[in-house]
Amino acid sequence: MRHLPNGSSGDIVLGIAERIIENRAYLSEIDGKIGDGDHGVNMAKGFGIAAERIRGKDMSLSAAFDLLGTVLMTEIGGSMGPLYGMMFTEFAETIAGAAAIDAALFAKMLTAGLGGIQAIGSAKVGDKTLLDALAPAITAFEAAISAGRSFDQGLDALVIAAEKGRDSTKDMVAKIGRASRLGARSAGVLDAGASSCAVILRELARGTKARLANDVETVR
Amino acid sequence: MRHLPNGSSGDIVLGIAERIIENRAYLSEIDGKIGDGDHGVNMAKGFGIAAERIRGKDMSLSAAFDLLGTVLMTEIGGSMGPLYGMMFTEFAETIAGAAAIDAALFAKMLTAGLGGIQAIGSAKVGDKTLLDALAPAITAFEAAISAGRSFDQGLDALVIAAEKGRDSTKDMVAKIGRASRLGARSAGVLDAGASSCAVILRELARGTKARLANDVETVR
Amino acid sequence: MQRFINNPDEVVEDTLRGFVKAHADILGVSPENPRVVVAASAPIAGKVGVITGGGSGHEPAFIGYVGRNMLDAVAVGELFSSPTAKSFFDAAKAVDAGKGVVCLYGNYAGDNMNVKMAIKLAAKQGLEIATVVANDDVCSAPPSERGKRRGVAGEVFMWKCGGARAAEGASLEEVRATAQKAIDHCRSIGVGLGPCTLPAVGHPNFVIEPGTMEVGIGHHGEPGVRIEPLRTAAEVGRDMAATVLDDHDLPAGAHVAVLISGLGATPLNELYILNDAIESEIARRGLAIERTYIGNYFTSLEMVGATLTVMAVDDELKRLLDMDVHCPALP
Amino acid sequence: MQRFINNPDEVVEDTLRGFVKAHADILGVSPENPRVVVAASAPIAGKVGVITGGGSGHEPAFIGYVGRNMLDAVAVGELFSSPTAKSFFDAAKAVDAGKGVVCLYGNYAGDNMNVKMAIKLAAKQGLEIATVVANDDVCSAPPSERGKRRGVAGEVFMWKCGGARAAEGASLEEVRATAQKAIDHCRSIGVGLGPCTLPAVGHPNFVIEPGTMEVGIGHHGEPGVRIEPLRTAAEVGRDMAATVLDDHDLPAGAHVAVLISGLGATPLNELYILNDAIESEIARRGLAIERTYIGNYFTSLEMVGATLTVMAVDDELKRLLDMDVHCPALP
Ligand SMILES: Nc1ncnc2c1ncn2[C@@H]1O[C@H](COP(=O)(O)OP(=O)(O)O)[C@@H](O)[C@H]1O
Ligand SMILES: Nc1ncnc2c1ncn2[C@@H]1O[C@H](COP(=O)(O)OP(=O)(O)O)[C@@H](O)[C@H]1O
Ligand SMILES: [Mg+2]
Ligand SMILES: [Mg+2]
Ligand SMILES: [Mg+2]
Ligand SMILES: [Mg+2]
Repeated sequence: MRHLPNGSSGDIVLGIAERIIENRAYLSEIDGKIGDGDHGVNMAKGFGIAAERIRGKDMSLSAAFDLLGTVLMTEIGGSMGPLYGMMFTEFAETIAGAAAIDAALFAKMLTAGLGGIQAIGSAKVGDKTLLDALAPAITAFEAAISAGRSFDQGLDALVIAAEKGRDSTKDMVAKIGRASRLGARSAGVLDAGASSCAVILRELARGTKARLANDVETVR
Repeated sequence: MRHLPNGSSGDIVLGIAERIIENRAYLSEIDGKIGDGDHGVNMAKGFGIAAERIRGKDMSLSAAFDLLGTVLMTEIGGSMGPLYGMMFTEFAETIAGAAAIDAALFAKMLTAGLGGIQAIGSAKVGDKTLLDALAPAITAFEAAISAGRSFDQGLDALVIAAEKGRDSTKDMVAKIGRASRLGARSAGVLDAGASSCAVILRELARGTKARLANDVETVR
Repeated sequence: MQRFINNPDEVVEDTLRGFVKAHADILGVSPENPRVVVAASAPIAGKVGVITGGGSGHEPAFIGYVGRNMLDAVAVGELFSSPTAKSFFDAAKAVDAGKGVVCLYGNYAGDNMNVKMAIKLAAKQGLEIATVVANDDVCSAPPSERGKRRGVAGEVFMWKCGGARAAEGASLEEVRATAQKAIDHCRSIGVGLGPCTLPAVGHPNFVIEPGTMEVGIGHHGEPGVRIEPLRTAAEVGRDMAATVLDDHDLPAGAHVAVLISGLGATPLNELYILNDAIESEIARRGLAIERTYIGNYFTSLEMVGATLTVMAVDDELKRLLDMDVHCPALP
Repeated sequence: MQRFINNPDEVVEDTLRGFVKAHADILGVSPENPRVVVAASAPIAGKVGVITGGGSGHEPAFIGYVGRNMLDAVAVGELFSSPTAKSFFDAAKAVDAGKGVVCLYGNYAGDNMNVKMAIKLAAKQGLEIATVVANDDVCSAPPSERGKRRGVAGEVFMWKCGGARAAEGASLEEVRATAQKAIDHCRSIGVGLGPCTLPAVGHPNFVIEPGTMEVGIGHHGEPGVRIEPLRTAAEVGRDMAATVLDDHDLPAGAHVAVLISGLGATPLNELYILNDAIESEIARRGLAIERTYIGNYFTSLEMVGATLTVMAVDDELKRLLDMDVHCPALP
């Protein structure tokens, strides 16, 4: 079976940070339409700080996730600090002991991240938040794996569902957060958090696929 | 010699109050051009209160002056309260003991009023204030009397000089008070205080002339 | 923006620097975390630590309430944005004297999440953080959903009573219970006449048309229950008091404390004009006013408007209100 | 006008009513004159009476400084207009305990005239009123004509020190001399960023163009020494301090008290931002800051802007500043 080695895979987080920083202006612009226009700035600040501390360190993926999550939780504040902070520290805790992450553990990791977000925020799917990208992406990944598809194929399904989920937020009316102030006027624009979440998941999938290896046992 | 009986002449002050109240809007309008637009309101308030208390009381002129001056000083505040308040209480004190006011005592009364204003304010003639109506009016009255003119003729000279003095404020640059803020821009408009002073002096002269009687000794 | 600022992105840093310089006798910034303000006296042996935290832009809240017999520390967020979990945790750690710490804060999504995580961080180190969440703003949810209401200026009473109770040497649970009682006895309402501008954004973050007012507005411009034509202060004050007291439903004869706070750009004389009507309405309902606080106690940058808080006081709360304090924001 | 008012002609009455309701434990209106606010404690046997008075619209000045160890009474004028001579006299009469009364007021034409007349009225009744006239505003006249300068927020220090000296039981001449020393040791400057509107007039009574500021502005919008582009708070604060200290000319090592007051619509966090620069400049000149007061101490309706007052303090003034007070406006 295919797996993602934990050790030395910390650079996946560097890639995620790069994508977020590239999308800084875009994410703020989306947030500006129905929020306060700081989502890209908030995200780029936190992911940038984490990237500085990861670069050149040969970190495991779990260590890099933990570092990123901790930076978000301890240095960013607001709502995104705890929400994404919880997601990444839950990712880290789930895979911490494992040398290799197979599709099942990967699914468990994603689910733990989702649980972390829901434990701390109180949003539900359909509230026009990042959950609307994350939750269907996890469902799609799990469905692919239990249907017998490969880890690679599961990741492809993950990305497609995340982006479909992101797009679904366009017509939603925000039920939580700053945009909910606007009521019906919040419809017609993408959600900023769902957009950043789709960016994160696409790069996570790309980095994972690039590092997937065959299990020693399987090869033998 | 002609004289103004003190007793029962308090109604002269009623007449003055009527003229001031009639000119309420006009005086505020002038003040509004280079001041804060409240001169007519301030004046009408004080003179109105005094008139209420004088009406129907058969007061002496000295008592009525004292009442008006006291109302201004004690119930109006700002700058006009003390300035006109001093003028009228000085008028009252000067004539208080006299049964009859001849031209000499009338001149003394006016001069005491002027002195009261100058004792409390620090304006000089030419500063664009009510002094520019009052001071030349007194000078003209005294000049007429010492040139041997009658009390009546002195009063006519008083009114002419007061109004000429008032008009002279038009081209002056204010040196004191709120209008002095404007510097050169304060020229081109009459001074509000000089305008009210001219109104007061014209009515004082009219009321005095209407009551002038011949001295008992002189008639005999 | 006709304002005294430097770099719009550094308003919080600049404010804290000037604040600490002015009140160095009472408090300072934590050497470990520049976003934590700590009382010079803290930690005090035998005393429960009392902390709060929240977004900046509400000065003197939250930092101005640090001092003797009040708050021991405050976690400081960006303008209108929750402090980090770490700052809440560091604030707690800085003031813990072994009796535990109570965090008395307002009901906002970010604050709820960050405090929750701070509790987790603290628990790992064996430090217990109890919490009370203020939800005194009557217009932010119906009475049946009181738990959803925002915390506003009633927090000042919560801090005062909780801080005083801790100063009396009460246990963590006793301090928590008293602070909870204080905020349960508070009802508040805000009325907005003019918006405010986050300096980094550069334009007002909501609109109030001239000639109108927004009744029930929140401290960050959260929309109120209605926008109506601006009326006389007598009518506005009476309606503010009526809304708060209708929700409160106190028996005649009950004693209350009143707090009227400007939102940042409303002059004090207007708050007194409002108070005239507010106290009349309170008296008309047969309530006795123990004490009135009027000034800028909990603001929203340069927003024009005012909040009213009425707290029902029993003997305990009266005693705690009366205790001397030494903090920048309270007389 | 987005303001909390009723009848524009009754702003002063409405303010006083709400004010007295809020602070009935400390003060009340004189039964003989509705334009005189008297401390509940006054007159105090064996104590010199301490009064002031001035136009309204500067709240908490002047009324908020009535209380124990501060002012015994205040004569209240219309908005931006001197109280009557009678009100000054009635204030003095209400607080006289046979040791005489000192009137500590600001240098404005109307106030000078009305106080002068009040002294005459009092003398007739055998009551001695001594006076100190504040002229701390450095931009209102050159140093050679200090007597022409206006009184501004330095009056708060004059009242605090004079009130405390009287509370110590000093004689009329001693209280007068101490209050005179306090104001002689004060220098102030105001910077305006936005105008104010007298409600009865309905439009701003002067103009400050957006993007500019008026340096040296007075409390009623009296023009300053220059209009210049609005700069950073760091530059504005440094220049305010420099102007005041250049005029002051204190030896290095001198101790000072600092008072930064908002003009009505400037939020507290901006005053802290200014303070950062102000205290840096004061420290740069080798002066030691004893104590800093920051808040709305002396305002001008809803004017946007701030004033800085620096008072050089000797041991006596320090002792007097430190004395406890119980008045609405001071912590
Ligand atoms: N309770 C919540 N659960 C999940 N996501 C949330 C929640 N509240 C807000 N969000 C997400 O946060 C995004 C906004 O983030 P950001 O702009 O950084 O924070 P803020 O709203 O404090 O300015 C929203 O687009 C939404 O996706
Ligand atoms: N020191 C002074 N001496 C004499 N007259 C003065 C003095 N100061 C002001 N005035 C007069 O007062 C008038 C303005 O009065 P008013 O508008 O009632 O008071 P304010 O200026 O306080 O609004 C001016 O037009 C001027 O004639
Ligand atoms: Mg934000
Ligand atoms: Mg945002
Ligand atoms: Mg005028
Ligand atoms: Mg006037």
